[in-house]
Order: sequence, then C-alpha cells, then structure tokens
Amino acid sequence: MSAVLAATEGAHATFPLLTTLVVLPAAGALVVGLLSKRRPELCRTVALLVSVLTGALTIATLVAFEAGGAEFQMVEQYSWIRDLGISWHLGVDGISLFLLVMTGVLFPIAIIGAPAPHDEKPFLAWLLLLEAGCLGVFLALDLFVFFVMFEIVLVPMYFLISGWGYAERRYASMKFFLYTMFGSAFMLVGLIATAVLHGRATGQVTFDLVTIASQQGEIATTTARWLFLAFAIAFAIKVPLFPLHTWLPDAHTQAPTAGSVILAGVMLKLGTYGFLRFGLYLFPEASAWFAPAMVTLGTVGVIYGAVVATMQKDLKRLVAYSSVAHLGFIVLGTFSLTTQGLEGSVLQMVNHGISTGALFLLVGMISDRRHTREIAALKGLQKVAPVFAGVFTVVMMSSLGLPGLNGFVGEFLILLGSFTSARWWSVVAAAGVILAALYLLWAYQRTFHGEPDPDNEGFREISLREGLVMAPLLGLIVFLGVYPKPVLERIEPSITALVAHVEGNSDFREPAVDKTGPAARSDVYAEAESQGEGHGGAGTEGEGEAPATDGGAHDEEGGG
Amino acid sequence: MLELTWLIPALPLAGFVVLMVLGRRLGEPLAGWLATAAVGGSFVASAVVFVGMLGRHGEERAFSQVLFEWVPAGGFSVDVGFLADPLSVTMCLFITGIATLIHLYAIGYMHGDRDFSKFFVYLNLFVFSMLMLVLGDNLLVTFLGWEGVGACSYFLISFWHTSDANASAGKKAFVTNRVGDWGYMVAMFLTFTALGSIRYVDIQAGAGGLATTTATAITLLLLVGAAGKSAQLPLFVWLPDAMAGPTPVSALIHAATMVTSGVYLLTRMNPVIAVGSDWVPTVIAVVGAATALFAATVAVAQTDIKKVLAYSTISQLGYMFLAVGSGAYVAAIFHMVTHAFFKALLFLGSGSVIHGLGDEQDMRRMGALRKLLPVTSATFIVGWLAIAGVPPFSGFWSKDEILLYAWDLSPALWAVGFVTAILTAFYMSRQVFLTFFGEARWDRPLAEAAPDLARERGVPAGSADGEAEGRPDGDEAASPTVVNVYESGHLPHGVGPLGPIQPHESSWTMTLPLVVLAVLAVAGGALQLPFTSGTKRLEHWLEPVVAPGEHHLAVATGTKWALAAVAVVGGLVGIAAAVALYLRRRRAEQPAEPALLARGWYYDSGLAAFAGGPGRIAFDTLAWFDRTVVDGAVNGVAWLVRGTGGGLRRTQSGFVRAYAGFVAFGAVVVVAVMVFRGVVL
Amino acid sequence: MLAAVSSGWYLSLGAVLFAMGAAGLMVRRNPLVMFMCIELMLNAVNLTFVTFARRLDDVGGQVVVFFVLVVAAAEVVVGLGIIVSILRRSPAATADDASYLRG
Amino acid sequence: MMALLAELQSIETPGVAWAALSPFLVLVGGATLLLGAGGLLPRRTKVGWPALWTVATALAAIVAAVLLWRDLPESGTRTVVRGAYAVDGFSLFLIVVICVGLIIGALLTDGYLRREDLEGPEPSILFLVSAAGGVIMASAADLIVLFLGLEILSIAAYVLAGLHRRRMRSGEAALKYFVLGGFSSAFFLYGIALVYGATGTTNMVGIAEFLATNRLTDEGLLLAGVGLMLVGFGFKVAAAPFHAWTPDVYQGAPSPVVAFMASSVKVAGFAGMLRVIVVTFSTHRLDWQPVVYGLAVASLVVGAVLAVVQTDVKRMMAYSSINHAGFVLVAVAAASTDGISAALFYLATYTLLVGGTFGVVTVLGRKGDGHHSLEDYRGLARREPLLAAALVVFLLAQAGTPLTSGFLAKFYAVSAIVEAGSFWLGLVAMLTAVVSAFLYLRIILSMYGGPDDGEEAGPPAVPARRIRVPLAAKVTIALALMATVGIGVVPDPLTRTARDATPDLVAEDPAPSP
Repeated sequence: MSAVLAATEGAHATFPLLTTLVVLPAAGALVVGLLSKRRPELCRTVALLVSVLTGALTIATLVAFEAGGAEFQMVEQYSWIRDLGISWHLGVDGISLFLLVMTGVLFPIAIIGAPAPHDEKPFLAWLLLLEAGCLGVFLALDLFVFFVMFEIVLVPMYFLISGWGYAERRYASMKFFLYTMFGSAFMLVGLIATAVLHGRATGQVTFDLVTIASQQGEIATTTARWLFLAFAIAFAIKVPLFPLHTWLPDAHTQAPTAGSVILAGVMLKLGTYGFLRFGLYLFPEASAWFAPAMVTLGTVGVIYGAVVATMQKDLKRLVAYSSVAHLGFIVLGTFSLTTQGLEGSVLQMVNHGISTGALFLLVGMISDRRHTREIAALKGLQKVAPVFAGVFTVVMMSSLGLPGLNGFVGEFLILLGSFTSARWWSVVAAAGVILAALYLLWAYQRTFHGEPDPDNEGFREISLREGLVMAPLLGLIVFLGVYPKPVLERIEPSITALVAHVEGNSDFREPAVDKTGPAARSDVYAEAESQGEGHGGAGTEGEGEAPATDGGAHDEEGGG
Repeated sequence: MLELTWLIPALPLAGFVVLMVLGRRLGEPLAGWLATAAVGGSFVASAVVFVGMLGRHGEERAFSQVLFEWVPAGGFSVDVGFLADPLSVTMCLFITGIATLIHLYAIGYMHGDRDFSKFFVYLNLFVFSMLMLVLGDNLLVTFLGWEGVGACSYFLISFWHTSDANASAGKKAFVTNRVGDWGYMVAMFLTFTALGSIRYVDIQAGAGGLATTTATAITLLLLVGAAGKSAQLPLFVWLPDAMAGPTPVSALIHAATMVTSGVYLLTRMNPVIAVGSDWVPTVIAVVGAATALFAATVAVAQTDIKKVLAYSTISQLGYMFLAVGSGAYVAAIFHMVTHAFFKALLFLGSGSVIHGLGDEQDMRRMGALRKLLPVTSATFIVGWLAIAGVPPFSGFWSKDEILLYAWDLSPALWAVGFVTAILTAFYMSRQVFLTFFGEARWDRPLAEAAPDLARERGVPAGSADGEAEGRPDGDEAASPTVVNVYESGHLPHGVGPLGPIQPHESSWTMTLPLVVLAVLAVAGGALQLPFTSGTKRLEHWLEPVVAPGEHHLAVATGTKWALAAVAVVGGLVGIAAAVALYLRRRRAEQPAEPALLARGWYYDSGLAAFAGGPGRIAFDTLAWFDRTVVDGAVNGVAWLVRGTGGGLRRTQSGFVRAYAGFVAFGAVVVVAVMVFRGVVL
Repeated sequence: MLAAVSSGWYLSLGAVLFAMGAAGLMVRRNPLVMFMCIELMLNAVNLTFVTFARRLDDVGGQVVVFFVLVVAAAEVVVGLGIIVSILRRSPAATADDASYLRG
Repeated sequence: MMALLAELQSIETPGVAWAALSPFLVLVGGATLLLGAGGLLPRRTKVGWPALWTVATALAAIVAAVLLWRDLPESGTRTVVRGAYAVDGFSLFLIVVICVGLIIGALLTDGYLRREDLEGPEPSILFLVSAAGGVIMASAADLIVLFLGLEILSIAAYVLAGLHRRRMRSGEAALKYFVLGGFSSAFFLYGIALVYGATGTTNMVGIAEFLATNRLTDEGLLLAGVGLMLVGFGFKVAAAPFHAWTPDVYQGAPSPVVAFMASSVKVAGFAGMLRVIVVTFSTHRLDWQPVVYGLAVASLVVGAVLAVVQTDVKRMMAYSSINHAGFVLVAVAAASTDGISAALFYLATYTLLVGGTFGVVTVLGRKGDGHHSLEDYRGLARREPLLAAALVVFLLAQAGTPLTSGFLAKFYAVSAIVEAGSFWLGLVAMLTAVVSAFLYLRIILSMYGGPDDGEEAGPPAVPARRIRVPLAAKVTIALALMATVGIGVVPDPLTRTARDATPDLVAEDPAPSP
C-alpha cells in the first residue's frame, strides 16, 4: 500500500500538523473544563486562544497544501487497533481542504460572535470539543476513525442544544441525537461489513479508506450497492436530505446562536462530505447506480425546502429550511458526477457555511435584541438600524445566489454540471433560484421594511464587536464571489481524479462537453489501484474505452 | 485607446466603493457630485473608446479585454472580460451619457432626502452593473450585470422602504425578474453543453454548427429572460409598480437602460436566433406586438403621470421586440436609443412636475402648468412629439423603420404596430393636455379640486383644512399609509398633498438635463436616416455585429413612403382625438376612461388573486404536509416505541408466579424449537 | 421376582413430577408450598439421573444425586430464611402480596 | 470430585493441582477466615475491615490468576481434578473480571452499609463466596461442577439481594430472585440430566469427544437438554424471556449488590454459556444458534423498548442491562472465536461500566436507598457537577458513544456477528441501541436539561445539602471512569488479551501419580 508507506514516512518526517488540528481543540476543551467556572473571562480567553490557534493551523494547512496535487497530502498514519487493521490515518486533499479552513474560521467567529447566555465554561468546552470532532471527520482517512468522529460530534451539539437552547430544546436535542444516531446505526453495520467483506476477499482485514477504495471490485457489485445504501442513510440524515430533514428545523430553531452557526455551517457538511468521500470514492459503481435517485432527492429538496421556507413564521426556522434547499443543491451537484457539479458542490459547501453561518449570527443578534424570532413581531428594522440591514442584505443576496457574491458561483457550477448529466433535474432545480428570492426577500420585507412599530423603535444598531465578527464573513462572501479561482484550482485536481475514479469503476461516463476532455486528467487513485486489482489503468489515461473495459469487467466479476 | 475599455465600468465601481465607505460623511450634495463625476468620467472613457474604434474598420472593431479568470472548472472556464464592439460601445455611450444627466438631475430631485448619499451609492452600482451587462464578453459576465441591475432596481424601487407599497413593488420586481433569469440560466447551460463555451466570440463562430432544435430552445429561453427584464407579456407586471421608486430611477432604470437589456441580449445572440427554426423570430415579434398594443391600451386610462409613462415604456419595448422579431436589429437598437432619449426626457419632466407639485403624481390634480413650469413643459412637449412619431423628431424615424420591417414580415403585425402608434399619440397627448393645459386643479384643496381622487385616497371631503398648519401636506390623519413618511423628504408613491399646492419650476440641475435630452430627442433621428445608404450610419456601424441575423428588406421605395405617410397620419389622428376629448371637454373630473383599461385588463390583479389564493394555499398545504406527514412519521415512530413499551410493561405484573410462567413458557418454546426445528424444517 | 419396568417409565415419571412441580409453583400462592414445588422438581431430576445411571450403568449419575440433595438442603436454609423474614413482617403474606415492584 | 467418589473402592486420591485452583482457593479461604474473624471484630469500626479484606482477597485471587496466565504458554491449557476444572486463558480472564466486579461491589457496599447502619462482615463473606462460585462456573469443565458453581454463586446472591433487612422491597426482591432462581436452576439441572442421558457423561471434554465421534440416532434428548441448559443460563444473564425478575430485583436490591449482580453474576452466567453451549456443543451449532438468535433479539428489543417508559433509574438500568445482555448474546450467536473474544471484551468493559454507574447511583440513592426516580436527578448538574459528569460518561458509554469502552464493546459484538454473516442481527442490535440511547439521554437531560418549560417554578429535587461521597465510592467511580475512557481510547491491550483468552477443551494432563 503505497499510501501507507507515504503516510508513515510523511508522519515521521514532518510535524504532525493534522493530528495537532484534532488534538489541539480537544485539549483546549479539557483545559477549559478544568478551569474554575467562577472565572468565565479566563475560560473565554483560553477558548478563544485555542480556537484562533486552530484556525491559524488550518490556514497553515492551506498554505502548506500544494495546489495541483490530487492525492492526499500531509498524510499521517499510526496504528490504532492492529488486529482489525484500524489506524489513525489522516490526510487532506482538495475536497477537504477548504472545509477544514471554513471550520477553522467559523469556530472563533461563533465563539466571539455568539457568547453563551449563561454557564460560559461548559459552553466553550463543548464548542471546542465539537471543533475537534468536525476537523476529525474532514481529516479521517480510516473508516473507523471517520465513524468515531462522525458520532462524537453529536455529544457536544446535544449538550449545546439541550443546555443553552430555547423553550423546546429538550425535544429538539433528543430528536437531533436519536435521528442522527439512527442513521449512524446503518452506517456502522455497513462500515463493518465493508471492512469484513474486503478483508475476506483480500485475506487481510483493514479499515483503511484509501486501501479499500483503491481495490475496487473486491466486493460484489450488488453487495456494494447495499453497503452504499447503509452509508447513504446516515449521510442523508446528516445532510439532511428530503424526506429525512425534519430534525433540522427543530434543532436549528432551538439551538443557541453559536450552535446554529456551527450546525448549519459545519455539521451539515459532514453529510455532504461523507457522500463525496464514502459514497463516490468508496463505492463509485454504487454511487453511479444510485445517482438518479439521489439527484431526484436533491432536486426535490431544493424546491420543497424553498416552498416550506416561504411559509415559515419563525425567522430561524425559515433559514433552517433554506438550508434544506441549499443542501439539496449540493447533493444534486455531487451526484451529477461531473467535474463542474462536484467542484460546485464542494465550493457550495464552503459558501453555505459562510453565508448561512452569517445569516444565523444575524438572526441571533435580532433575537438577542428583540427576544423573539417571530417575523410578525419584527417590522421596519431598516429604518432604525440601516447598517445592520445593509449587512443582512449582503448576506441575504449571497444566500439567494446573486452573481458577484459567493453563493452564485457554487450554485451556477452545480446547475451547469448537473445540466450536462441530469438535464431536467437541473432545469427544475434552477427554478429553486426563483423561490429563494421569494422567501428571502419576503422575509426581509416583513422584517426590515415598513414603519417600525414601538417595539422595534429601540432596535440597537450593529455594535462594533458584531461588526468585527461579520467583517471577515462579508469579506469572504465578496472575495469568493469575485475571485473563486484560487479555491477552485485547488479543488479541481481531486475532483477530476474522483470523477475518473467513478468512471473507471462504473459504466458512468461524464458527458464530454469540456474541450480539455478526460485525456488531460491525472488520476491519482491510479497508483493505488495498480497495487490493487491490477486495473491500474483505470483512469491514468482515462480515454473512453480503458475505463469502459475494466469497468465492465468489474460488473461481471461483481455480479457473479 | 480601446485598452481603456476596462475604465468604463471601473469608474462607477470606484464611485460606488468610495460612496459606500464615506458617502454619509460627504453628505449632500457632495456625494451626488462625486457620483455624477464618476459616471461622467465613464462617459468620457466610452467616448474615447468609441473614437478609437472609429479609427479601425469593419471586422477589427471587435476588441476583447480579459481582466482575470473568473470561474474555471474542468472544461468550463469563463473570464471577467470585456468585449468592446460597435454594439456594446453604442450601449455604453447612451447609457453613460443619459446616466450622467440623470445623476445630475437626481442631485436636485433627491435634495433633502435623508438617504441622499445612499441613493447615489445604488445609482453608481447600477451603472456599473449595467455596463458589465453590455460590456461582458460572455454570457456569464452579462448575467452578472443582468442580476446586478435587477438587484439595484430592487434596492431603488424600495428606496423609500418605510411604505409597504414600495417594499412590495421592489420585491415583485426582483422575483419577476428572477423568473426571467431562470430562462437565461438554462439558456446559458444549453449553450455551454452545445458549444463548450459561452463567450460571445465562440458563440458567433460556432452558432452555425448548432442543431436547429438547440438554437430554437436557446432562443426561446433567452426570450423568457428578456421578457422578464424588458417587461414583456406575460412578465411585465413589475414595471408599473416599479414606479414607486424615485423618478430619476424610473427614468434611468425603468425607461432608458435596464429594461432595454432584453433587447440587447437578443441582439447580441442574433447569430443563434438566425440558426433556430424560422417560426421563432415570429414568436418574438408577436410577443412584442401584443405587448405594445396591450400596454398602449392600458396607458390610455392611467391617471398617474408616471403610470402612463410606465405603460408607454412597456409599449415601446414591445416595438423593439417586434423589431428584433422582424430581424430589424439595427432598428431595434435605433429605437432603443431614441426611446432612451425621449422617454428619459418625459420621465424627468414628469419628475420635475411632481417635484414642483410637492410630490403630487395624479394628473387629476394638475392642469395648466404650462406657464408655471416653462422649461419643463417646453421640453416635455418635445418629448411628446417625439414619441408621438411626429416628423422630424427622433421617434418618428425609429418607429417608422420598425413598422417597415414589421410590414415586411407580415402586414398583420404592421397593423398592430400602427394601431399602437395611434394609441401612443393619443395617450401622450392626453397626458400633456391634462398636465400642462386645461384648467388648474391644484389651487384648491384636494377634496374640492378632485373629489373622486380624494375619495380614492380616503380623505373625507372637507377635511382639507390642512393648510392651516402651513405645510401643505400637514394633515397626517389623512391616510394610515402615510403616517410620518413626510420626514423622508418625499411622499411615497400614490400619496399627495391635501391642501392647495404652489407649483414651482425646478432648479437648474434638474432643468439642464431636460434641455439636453430635448435636443437629443429632436436630433436623435440623425443616427439613422432612411434616405441614402450613406445616412444609415447606425446600420453601417452595427453591421459586423448584427450581420448574421439582420433581415434584408425587399420593399419598394414607394411602399416605404406610403407606410411613412400613413404612420404620420395615424399619429395626427391620435393627437386630434386627444384634443377633442381632453381639451374641448371641460369636465375632466369625470373619468372618460373605461375601468377595464384603467385596471390594466385586470391582468395584474388577477395574478395577485391567484398568488394570494390558490398559490398561497398550495404553499401552505406543503408546509402542513411537512409538519404533519413527514415530521409526523418521525414522531409516529417514537410514539409507536413508547406505546409498545407501555403495552409490554403490563406483563411486568410483579407477581412471582407470572414470572415463573414466563420462564416455563420460554423453556417450552426453546425446547420445542431445539427439538422440532430439525423435524419441521 | 420383580416385574421388569422399562427405564422409559421412570423417565416419564420424572418428567411428570418435574412438570407437576413447575405447575405447582405457578398455581400455588403460599411461598412455602412454592418452595416445596422447587424441591419436587429437583427430586424429579434426581430420579431422572438415577434412571440414566442405571441405564448407562455408570455410577456417576447416582453420585450426582448426593450433590443435588446437598444443594437442595442449602437452598432450604436460605429460602426459609428469606421466607420467614417476609412472613415475620406480614404473617398472612402470600407470594402475590410481594408485588410492590412491578412495571 | 465425582470421579473421585467413583473411585472409592481403590483408595487412591486423584492428584489435585492446588496451584491450578489457587484463585478459587484464595477466595474461599478469604471467606472462611473472614467468617471466623467476623465474630471477633467490633461491628462498627472506623475503617471498613471486611471490605478491605475482601478487596485484598480479590486482588490476591487476581494475582494468582495472572500468574497462572503467565505460565500458560509452557504449562499449556489443561483440565485438572479428573477433568472437572479447566485452566485456560478463558477461565483466567473471566476470573479476573469476576474479581474486579467483586472489588467494585465490596467497595460500594462498605459506604452503603455505613449509611444504612448495617455494618458487619456478612455481606463481604457472601460476596466472596458468591464470587468463588462464579470462579467455579468460569472454569468448570464438568456440568455438575458447573451446577455447583451456579448454586454457590446464586445462593449467596439471594441473600445479598435481601441484605437490607428493614426494607420491604429488599425482602421482596430477595424472594423473587430466590424463587425464580431455584425454579430456573431446576430447569438447568434437568437439562444436565438429559444431556447426561444422551451422552453418558457430564464431563464436557467427554461430551465433546462423544459428539465428535458418535452420531446420535435420535438427538431429541440431547437437544432438549441443551435447550433447558440455555434456559438456565438465560435466566442468570437476564436474557428475555427469562428476564422478568431483573427489573424487580435490581430495583429492590441494595444498589451495590445490583452492581455485583449486573457484573460478576452476569459474567459467570455467560462464562458457563460460552463454555458449554458454544464450545462443548459446537458440533450442534446449527441447532442452538437460532435459539440464541431469538434470545438475543428478544433481549435487545425488550431491554430497549421497556426501558423507554420507566421513571426509576435503577429500573432503567435493569432494562438496559437486559439490552446489554442482548448484545453479548449477539456475540455468542456468532459462534466463532471472534464472537467469544467479543463477548469477553464486552463483559470486561461492561463490568467496569455498570460498576461505575451503580457507584454513582448508590451514592445518589442517599439514606434509605430510595431516591432513584428521574425527578430526584433533576438539576443534579448544578448541585453535584462531578458526580453528574461521571454519570454522563458512564451513560454515554453504555449508549455506545465512540472513544468509550462501551462503543468498542458494541463494535466488536456487531463485527463478530457481521463476520458470521448475519448483517440484520447487527442492524437490529444497533437500532435497539438507538432506542435505549433515549433513556440514557433522558437521565442526562434531567440532570443537565435544566427545568422543563412551565416547571420553572418547581424547586430542585436534590436538596442544597451536598451528598456525602464515601472515599471507597470515590475510588471506585474514578477507577471505573478511567477504565471506561482509557479502554475507549487505547483498546489494543484488552482486545489482544480477550483474543488470547479463547477457551479450548483438552483432556487432563498426565496426573502426578504418587
């Protein structure tokens, strides 16, 4: 396994940056937990320090990451449970890189921007633990490690919601935890089955993602489809994908602001990221096979989420449903299985994190000031707080995908990509753009326009601290909208490789609209594959037929 | 010199940024001057580019300039790049030119508004977006501008956001536009999948190779987009409401520039249209003609001075679509330019009137203003003659050419256009007479002057002793919608002072643009005179761009003259009718207009009724479905588990003997299974 | 001269006794009687053991019986202790009275 | 020993490998000594001598077991005392686990007795004896010895359940446990009888060899026997449908005793089940596997679903322990080496888990051992942050949250069954885990969730007076906590040990002839 070799050597040669990324916040959480609860300001400073440091480290990762490489970089691998071939295997590639950075950026912002209403110490500790978990998910290259991280994040979020949430928090937190755990149950079984079956085929059990993924065809095609389904259920719940989305509005509405920000900004991405990493990469054939269904669900989500959002009376709930719509876009792009679609959805994950995160921060500020999120109770805020309204407008515009702001680029690429492979779904989904304008502008009108009534007369203008919190987000919103190239060019190699991987292992072929064509692709999973079932050619020269032939070969061998 | 192209949008952008940062500090009027300067600068830049382009000839007149790569993804890649060619430069020239004038005008018009600087922030942003729209060298950059102008119009329509009417109008505009944008986006995707690029040069080059069906689809989708932006049937509904915005906005965005971008887009994509099925252009033409006629009929019955102009705009845009449909791209652009001149002029004129009357917009409250607003009235009359198609004013030439092409396509379309022309002349004359001639209806309190209007505004007759408070608009109890909106410096749309009004001519910043535009409205026709090929300057100028799609007339010169003459006569008939109805008749209070037309054929209200009725119900149903069915299922599971638990719980009776029973029972079952499994199975 | 009785009969008898014991435990409410039922079951098993021991002629089976008796004795001691401690609190207690713990 | 009696006519005693029996002997010896000394010591002492003594004895037993484990490689796994008593990794591993459970029980009991003024050596003695019985069960290689072990274990446990003389419930619990225990062991014994009848021996090695060599014409007798033995085991490990006693007894019995019952007694039960059913009757796997499947599913479902509607924490724990038993049964159902080691891992971790949990529960019970309703736990996080935090960790571990021992236990169990090819059982197990997660979260919620909507006014159930946490309890909880998290993060050592500790049946090694 070249991957492993590279890993170990990498791990020994250099400073274990990625491990630090996971350990540091966890340690921070521990430290905060040990501090005295009578000194909240100390807790705050420590927590802030840790989160900022972590953020800095993610930036460092971004810097250290060399663009143009599709393979996993800065890989670290240490054995964990030897008998089961489970190892602490971390790595970052174009897909996870920016999710990492986004996480690193969002957490400090959440900590500064949305302080705990009470009991700061545990609040901060939980937040840091949450950060460790989220980063772990994005970094994990081992099925077991991934699952551990994927599950562990539930606990802090559960406590954040149940401990600092609003009136219905108990119901919401319970629903959130159990619903997600329900999905994880399927994933765990699927995950074990994957490892076991792969082990049975190769005679050596391992939970290593790269190894299993690169040795396609060890698991019979039909079985692989079942396994994909098991994973898909977990991810679909996390995303959340219609019709498994109903935990989201409750969780969002009841969670404290910081919770909502992280929930929307980071945790929903665990699902979409999972689809990329453990759907397309681990089960390419099954992903291609299920793509129509997934694309349909995504499209339904887009329209459904938007329509339901329009009718919400609670501002936070509305934003929550808008997330359902946005995530629908991301799923659509992912399972369009085209370079544009996939790049778009990765970018859109980041964009959604920023925009919706910002949106929740703003809604949080509103409900802090007015102690209500009822749209009906708000009116004419623009008159009393024009700057606040301005900030809100920018974020709103980015959320409804106005060109020049970040939201548009991702959405556009997704629709473009899906248009090439799933035309009619894309056409329908594009209509979601109309609805987005409808529900957001309507909400904005009811909230900010009009003549403020007495209750809203005293609405406080945005404060300096709040301004400083929003500034970086606004900056990113504009920057990513105007100049997404640096992001895209780092994402692209991994995506093209992934598409080639899917093509190499299924009879799916990316519609060849693009002039550069498959020939230009450099497939990195290929080396690994050459070790594997000797269909190394899979994508190296991904000309039409090479993948076609051995893709077919797999189906036979798998089907039999 | 063409290298300066980037400067054209850059200057307004700079203005926007500067104003956004320290607009409030600059305050009035400095912010306004800065904005005007920015746009003026970009006009100069356009002029420079234009001159530079004149220096070249024919095919070298297409100059593209790439700033940076915007969205690279796999095989797809678009740059932020500009395409300076005759078409875009023409657009730039009249956009920046008119924009400069309107900025200048706005300094006067927005005087005293609490958001004075913000207004110019939006205005500059709009100009920037508009220039991106016309200069973009690919569909995506154009789309950037396309959506940008939409957003700006949203901001500006709901500029006086404290009144819900304005807010809704803005929202309506944006959402309706989005419907069009959907068409635009899909068209973009289709173009990409078909050609592998969305750069105009590639499209122009590759269009020939397109499959007919693809081209047809693209065209129709683009038509949807254009119809949204340019307020054509069936998506025009937002434009009349858009009049809620400040008048300069109406003049700039909703008359001169933004609304014409649909026409621009279709002209830009004419190579593709040319490839599509031959019935497609006809569809465009029909849409245009229908819109033109429809809007004209409605304009006839409006009493709001701006509403008339709004419907008139829609109608004129219909002409342009008719032109595009008949393959008369040059004529379309020609009319776009002349229309920009005289319609901007008319809007600004009406604005000046409104300004002079303390925000009164209803013509039933006007009349006999000729003396009091000399400049305004004079220029307004010029505009009137221009749009009425009276030679030699610019409107005559452009409209005449369109009708000519329409005739060549099908006499029926020409007929529609002709009738529209008559109506145009009629309603414009009506507006002029009601506003500037006849008897004064502003020197008395509202209740006496225009009882029906007073009734509409819910002002009880006699409550008009507002003038006692000195401020003519002192009576705040008048209408609940008006509660303390006065401090904004302007009354929201549809609200007017209740007491008598003292009309006054506007400041020079407002009248100067009027004069300039008046001159242009008169002379604009010179761009394209049908006499000799030498006088068809615009045609030669645009030749390289529109060549693929341009239709070549096969009409005898005699016919041309005949048609022109008929058109002129038609115009005069319209004016005459107006004279008869509105100058001779004294009793203008009694509305002579059928309610059907006044209400715009109930199209808008019907739409609203649908959206508010079935539409809303459908949405609510889905929300209900989400709550009860989807989420209900989840909670149902939980309920089921609890229920089962509660049921099983009863078995835990607490009696040892019962427990022993379980054990014994279990034992029997286990043994039975063990022993008989082999036997049974 | 004894009539030969096949071991099957003894086994059946054992089974029947065992079943009676079990049934008794389930129908009788007096803790002492229930307790006797358990003893009955154990002895039924003893009978079975002995029978098998005879059939296999292996002394082991018979030896088991002694162990079982010892165990039974031990159970008696503890069982009586518990029962008595309960009866002391409420003399007329039946097994069914001890049902505070339920649900 | 029965073999010994069988040899009476020729006076030659079989070699008794005292060393091999050392753990058992240590425990019994400890019990006897304590019994003797108990009378001499004053009942009320500052230091809890009996508890200390118990712990010491248990530690000694552990040491003995470890020493045996050490020289297993050379001495090899073997049976001693005429094949009645097996010494192999399996038995030694479980002996250690049982002794750990014993230590936990003893430490918790000390504080408990002081609180309830019930001081005295008796409980410790009973614990030691019961544990000794467990040790026998773990290493019995003869069905009769197994039965004896079972009875020694149980009879002591019956008494322990009724330890709290003044509490009616304690008595009721004891009665129920006793009656049903006797009832089920009768079944168990009958099973042994039938197997004996079918195979002609009660020695497991003998049985295995017999079944391996002979082919029975009519297996009815044998299978019925195995079935009845399953009933006996099922009762001891509290598997549905033989679980009915569990909630009542757990609720009524003194909390520390429950800790012991849930750990050591369960362990002993599974020890027997694994050795007898899985190993001895491995030839008839196809016959008993479906039954174990059934028991597993039933336990999983009953344990999860019934727990949801409970309001008494101890009762909840009882049901959750049924659910856990279900998980171990899943591992058993796998009927593979992996399955056995998974079961061992599960038992080991669960012992510590449940020990810690009941440690906290005991302390929270407060005088009278009666404050166990959810209401009593409300707002605990404010009053007793540390106790609450500890309980949270234990509960989350039981729910199977990663990075705790509980997760790995479930993980191994499911892997085993998946490897054995039945994904659906694994899925069912995990789904019931979700359901039972609800009740753990419910407890956590009542401690942390703060006041419900509306009940803001209600005064916190836990009084301002801080709860006294005896040192012993502190130590227990702390150790359990460390183990739970430690194993969760670094499972390798325990995993490997559990892997090496697989049982095997070997005939007696050449007895030392005089």
